[in-house]
Amino acid sequence: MKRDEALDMVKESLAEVVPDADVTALGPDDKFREALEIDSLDFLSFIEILGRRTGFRIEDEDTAHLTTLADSADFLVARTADGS
Amino acid sequence: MGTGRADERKTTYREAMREAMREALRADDRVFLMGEDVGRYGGCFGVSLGLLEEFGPERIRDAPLSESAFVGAGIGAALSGLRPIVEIMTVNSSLLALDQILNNAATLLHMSGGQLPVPLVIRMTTGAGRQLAAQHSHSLEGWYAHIPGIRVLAPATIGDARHMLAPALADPDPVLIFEHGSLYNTAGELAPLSSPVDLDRAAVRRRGTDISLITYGGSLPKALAAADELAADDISAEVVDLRTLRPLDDETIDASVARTHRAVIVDEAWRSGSLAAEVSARIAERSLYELDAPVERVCSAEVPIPYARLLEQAALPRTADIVAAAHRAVD
Amino acid sequence: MSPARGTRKRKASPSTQGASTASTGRTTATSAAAASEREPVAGRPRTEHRRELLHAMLRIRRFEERCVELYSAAKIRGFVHLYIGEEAVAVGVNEALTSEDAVVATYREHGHALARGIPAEAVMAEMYGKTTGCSGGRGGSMHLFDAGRRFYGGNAIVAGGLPLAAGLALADRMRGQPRVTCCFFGDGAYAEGEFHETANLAALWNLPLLLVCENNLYAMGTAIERHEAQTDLALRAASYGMAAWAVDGMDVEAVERAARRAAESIRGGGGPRFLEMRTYRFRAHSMYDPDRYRDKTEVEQWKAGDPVTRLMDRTREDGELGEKELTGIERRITEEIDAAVEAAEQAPEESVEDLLRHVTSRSTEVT
Amino acid sequence: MAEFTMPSLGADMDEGTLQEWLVRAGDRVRKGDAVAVVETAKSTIEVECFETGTVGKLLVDPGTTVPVGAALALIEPAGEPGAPKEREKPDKPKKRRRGDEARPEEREAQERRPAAQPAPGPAKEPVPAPAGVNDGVRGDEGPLIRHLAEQAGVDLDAVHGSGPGKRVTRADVERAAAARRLPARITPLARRLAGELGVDLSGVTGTGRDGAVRAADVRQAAPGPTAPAEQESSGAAAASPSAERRPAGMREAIAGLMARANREIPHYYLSTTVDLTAAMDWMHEYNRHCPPGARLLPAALLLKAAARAAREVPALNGFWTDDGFSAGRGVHLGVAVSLRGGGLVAPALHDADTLELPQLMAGLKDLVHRARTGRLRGSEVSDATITVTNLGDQGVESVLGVIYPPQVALVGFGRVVERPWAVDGLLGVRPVVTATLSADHRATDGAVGARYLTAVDRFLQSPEEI
Repeated sequence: MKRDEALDMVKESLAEVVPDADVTALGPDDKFREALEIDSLDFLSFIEILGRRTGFRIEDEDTAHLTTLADSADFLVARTADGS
Repeated sequence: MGTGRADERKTTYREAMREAMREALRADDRVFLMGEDVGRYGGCFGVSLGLLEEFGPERIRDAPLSESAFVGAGIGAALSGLRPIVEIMTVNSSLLALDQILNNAATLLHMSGGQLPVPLVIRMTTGAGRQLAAQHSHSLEGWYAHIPGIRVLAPATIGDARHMLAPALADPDPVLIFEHGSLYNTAGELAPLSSPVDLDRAAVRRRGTDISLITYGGSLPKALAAADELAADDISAEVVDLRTLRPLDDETIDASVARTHRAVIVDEAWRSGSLAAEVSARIAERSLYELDAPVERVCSAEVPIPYARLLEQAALPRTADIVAAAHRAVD
Repeated sequence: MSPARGTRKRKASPSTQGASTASTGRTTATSAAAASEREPVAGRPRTEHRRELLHAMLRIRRFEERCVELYSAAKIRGFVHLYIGEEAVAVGVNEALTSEDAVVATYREHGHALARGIPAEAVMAEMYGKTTGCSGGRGGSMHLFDAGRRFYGGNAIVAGGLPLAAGLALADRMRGQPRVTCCFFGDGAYAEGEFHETANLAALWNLPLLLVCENNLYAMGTAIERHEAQTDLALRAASYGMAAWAVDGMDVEAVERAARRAAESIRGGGGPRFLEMRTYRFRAHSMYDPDRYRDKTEVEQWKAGDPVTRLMDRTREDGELGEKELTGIERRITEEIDAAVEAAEQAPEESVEDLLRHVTSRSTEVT
Repeated sequence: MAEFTMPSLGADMDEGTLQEWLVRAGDRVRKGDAVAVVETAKSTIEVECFETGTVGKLLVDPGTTVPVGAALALIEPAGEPGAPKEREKPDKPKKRRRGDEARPEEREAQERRPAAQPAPGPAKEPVPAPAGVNDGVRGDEGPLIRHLAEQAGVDLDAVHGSGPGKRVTRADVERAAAARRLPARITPLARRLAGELGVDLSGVTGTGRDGAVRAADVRQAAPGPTAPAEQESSGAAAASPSAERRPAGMREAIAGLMARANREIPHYYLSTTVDLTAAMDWMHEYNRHCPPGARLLPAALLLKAAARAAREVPALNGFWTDDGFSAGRGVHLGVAVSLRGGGLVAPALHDADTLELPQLMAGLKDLVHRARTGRLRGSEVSDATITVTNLGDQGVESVLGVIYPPQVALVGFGRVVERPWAVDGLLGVRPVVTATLSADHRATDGAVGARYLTAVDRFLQSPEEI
C-alpha cells in the first residue's frame, strides 16, 4: 500500500466513525482521539472499519501505533509490506 | 528478455501476450504451450506465431480437436510437475472441456485433502463483436468465475496482457485467462513494469468522483470512452477494471463506490446470472449505505448473438449505453 | 497349458485374440482366452509370490466385507462401490508397477488403493471422513488419493481420469522419465468421448500410458451389449494404433503376466498399451443398487470362478498352501482391519473451521 | 378509542416536541412499536405505544411542543368497533386493554389529560393522510386543482389549504403529492446521512429519479454549513456538528436536574483502587480470538461488575421518592454518554447484570450509537436504577459524580492506568482503575457503599465469571 493511500484510508475510516468531524483540518501529528473526541467505543469502531478497509486484522497490541494520522499511515504501510 | 527495462515501446495486445509466453518459455523449461493450432498455424489468433521455431514441437504442441483430452492432459502434466499453458481456441469450445476444468482442475486440491495442487494456466479467447454469430460470440467467463478453486483473469490492457501471465504461472492453482478477441489488435505503448501485477487487485484505470464504471476485458475500452464523454458533460467517472474475476477484489470495488456513491457495471455477458449480477449483489451487500442511486448494469441483450452487423452491435453493450446508464444514476 | 501359450503367441495380434474370445460367449470367466500359466514368476520363488497375491486379494475382499458391515451400521455414508470379484485385476496389475509409476483409478477404487500400498488405516479413516483419511476426509470412498504413492484418485466422473492420466504420461515422456502411468476405467467409460480422445492422443503422442479397462459387463445397470455396438473392446482399442489384448481378469496370475508384458513394452518406448480385463463384480453396483438387471444364475456362474478361490485351489493343488498358512493370512488381515476400524473410530473429525481449507493453495479465501 | 400521549421520559421532563410521526392514520400498530419521534430538552427519542390497534387520527403536527400527558394521537385498539374487520370470532367479549400495560407514569399522564380535549369518535375509515395534514374547512377549488389532485392521487379533503379562505392552492397539492411519495424513494446513502446529520426526511424534496431523495438533498436540508460536494469522498465528513442543532434546552435541563440533586441529596463519597490485571489479561486473550467487531472494551467489564454488585447490594439500586426508598425491579444500568459538542444523557442498559459480556458490549455500542443519533427509546431514558459514569476516556483517574434523581447512587470509573502495586510484599507494575461511589445518605450509609465497592473489586478479580 502506498502511503497516501494509507493516509486516505485512515481519514476515511475516521470520517466514518465521526461523521460530523472535519478530518481535513486534522494535522498529521495531531492526536486524533483528543482532537475528534473519540472515545474507546469510537476507537473500536475505527479499528473495525480500518480492518475492513485494509483487509487485515488489527490487534489490541497494535493500537499503540494508531494515535496520529502520520503514525497510522506508517503502520499500515509497514503492515502491508510484510503481510499481504 | 523481450522488453528491455528502459524502452517504452509500441506494441499490440497480441504481441504482448506472445512476449509474455516467450519470456515464460525461456525462463522455465517446465513451461510448454499446448492446444489446437498453436504450432504450425501460429495460433488461431496468431498469438503464438513464431514460438514453434524457437521452442520446437515438443514445447509448442499442436493438439487434436479433443478439448477434454488436452485440457485433462494439461492437468495431469501439471500434477506431475510441469507448468503447462493450455490454449483453448475459444470459450465456446471450452465447454467440451468443462468436465476437466470443473471436476478435476478445480477440485483435485480439495478432494485430495491438499495433496494435489494443479499449477495449470488455460488461455482462451472470449467475447463477441466480430460478426461470428451465435456459437462463437459467448462471454462465459462469469460461469468460470462461479467455481471455487480456480482463478479467473481477464487482461484488458497491453500491460496486463504482457504482465499477468508470469504471476499466473507462479500461482500453484489453476488459472484461466480470458482474452477478448477484439483486444488483440489494440496497439499502444508498453510501459516498463514497475512492480509485478498483483492478481488479487483490480485496477482503477481512471479516477473519478461522481460514478464508478466497473468493468473488465473487452468492455474496458468502451467504459473509458464513456468516461471521456461523461467528462464533457461534467460528470467525473471512475473506471474500475476488475481484471481478476475470481477472486473479486471487493476492497477496490467498495472503495470506489464509497468515493462515488453510484455504480454502473459493464459486462458483455448476458445480464441474468452474470458476473455483473455478482458485482451488483456485492455492492448491495457491502455498500448499500454508500449508494445514492440504484446500481445500473449494461450487459448484452438476452439473445444468441446474431450475425448481422447492426443486430450484433445492438445486442452488445455500447459506449452510448454506458453513458446513458451513468446519466440515469447521476442526473 | 496350450491355450495359454496360444494366447502369448497371439498377443501381437490382439484383434484376432479379442475377436475369438468375444465370440465364445461371456457368461463364465474361464471362457476368456488368457488362461493361467503355472510357471513361477521370473526371479521370485513362486510359492511366496502366490501367497503374497492371495494375501493382497483376500485383504481387499475382507476390507470391503467390513465396509458393507460398517455401511449398514451407518458408520460410512455416501456412494460406496465394491470391488468384490474384481480383486485379481488391481492386484495383478500392481505387480507390474513400480513405486515410481502413477495410478489413476475410478470410483470403485478401494482395491487399487490398497494394492498400491495405501495403508488400510488411511483408507478406512477416509471412508469415515476423518482427518487421518488419505484425503483428509474430503474425498470419501470415491476419492482416495495419495500423492506420495503417486495414486491420483479416485475419479468419480466416468472416463474423467483418462485425460489426466494422459497428462501424467505426457510429462514423463517430455522429461524422458521411464515411468508408466496406469489408468483403470470400466467398460462404461468406453462409451465416453473422453476415452476415445485420450486413446487417440496417447497413441498420437506415443505416451507411456497403460490403459486397463475393467470390463465387468455392466455400466452400472446397462449390460455391455446394450451400450456398445461392438463389444470386443480390445479390438476397437487396437484401431487407435496401439497394441491391445483381452485378459482373463479372474486369474490374478494371468493379469500379472499381461500387465508385466505391457508395462515392459511401454517402458521400452513402445507407446500406450490397452488391456481389456474380463471380470465381474459379485455385488451390486453400489450400496443402493437392488441389482435387478442381472440374472442370479449369471452371478452364480461367475462366482464359481472367484479369483480368490481359484488361486487358493491352485496353490493347494500344487502343495504350496496348507490350512495353517491360510489361517495365518486370514488372521493377519483381520488384525489389520480391526486396527484400521479402531483407528478410524478414534480419529478426530475435521474441524468445521477448516471447511474452506484446500480450496486454493494459498489460503482459505472464499471468493 | 385509546389515546397515545406525550410520555414522561424522566423526572426532569415536563414537555416535549413532537418531531416526526413514524406512523400514519390507518396504520396497524402493536404494543411496543415506535410511533413517533419526540424531542425533549435532553435528546431525541423514539417513543413507543402501549396499545395494539389501528392509528385513528394524528392530533398533533410535527414541530408542536405539548406538555407531558397531552394526547398526540388516537389509537383504536384491536377488536373495537370500527377497527378493521379482522376478528374471526365476533362473539368474543371485547375487552379494553387500555391501561393494563401502561406503567404508572403513563397512567398518571393519561389521567392528567386536559378535560377539554374532545373525545373523538372512531375514525370513519383509515385515511392515508400524509403527516402534518389537518382537517380544514375546504374552500372552493377550481377544476385545475381538482385535476392536479386527481393526477397526483391527493385527497383534497386531507389537504390543508394555504390560500385565501383556506382554499387549497396548486402549491399545496404539489407539496401533498411530494409528501405522499417520500417514504418510497430515499437512497440508502441519503437515509444514512439523514440519520447522521439529524435531518428529518419528511421535509426533504428529492431531486433524483422519480423524486428520490439523494445525499445532496439531505446535505442541502441539513442545518448549519452544508458540506461542499467535493468532500464527498470521505463519506459524510465535515457535515454540521450536531451540537449546533441541539437545543440550548439540554444545558438548562442538566443544570436544573443537577442543581436539584446537589440541593436535595446528601451525597457521600467512597473510592477504591482496583487491580485490573486479571480482567485485562482475560480481555486481551478473549479479543485475540474474536473478530474486531466483537471485541470487548474494559468498559464492558467495569459495567458488568457494577451491575452485578448492584444486584448484590440492592439498597443502592433504586429510587428515593416521597421520603422513602423503593428498590428497582432489575438492574437497569444508566450509562452516562457524553454527546459530541457537549451535553450528556444516561440511558439505561436493561438488566445489565444478566447480560453475558458479549451481549453487554453489543448493547453498549448500540445504546451509545443511538444516544448520539437521537434514537433512544423512551424506556431507556426513564428506566435507569443506578448510573455509571466512566470518564477514563477523558484521561482522568477518578470521578466523584452527582447522583441522577431519583436514583440513589452513581458509580464512577476513571482511566485504566499502570501503577506500582504491591502484592504479597513484592512490588510490580499493574493496570489499575479507581472506582468511586456517590451515594444518597438518605437511602444508605457508608458501610453499604463500602460493601458495594468491595463487590465491584471482587467481580473484577474473576473476569471469566462475571
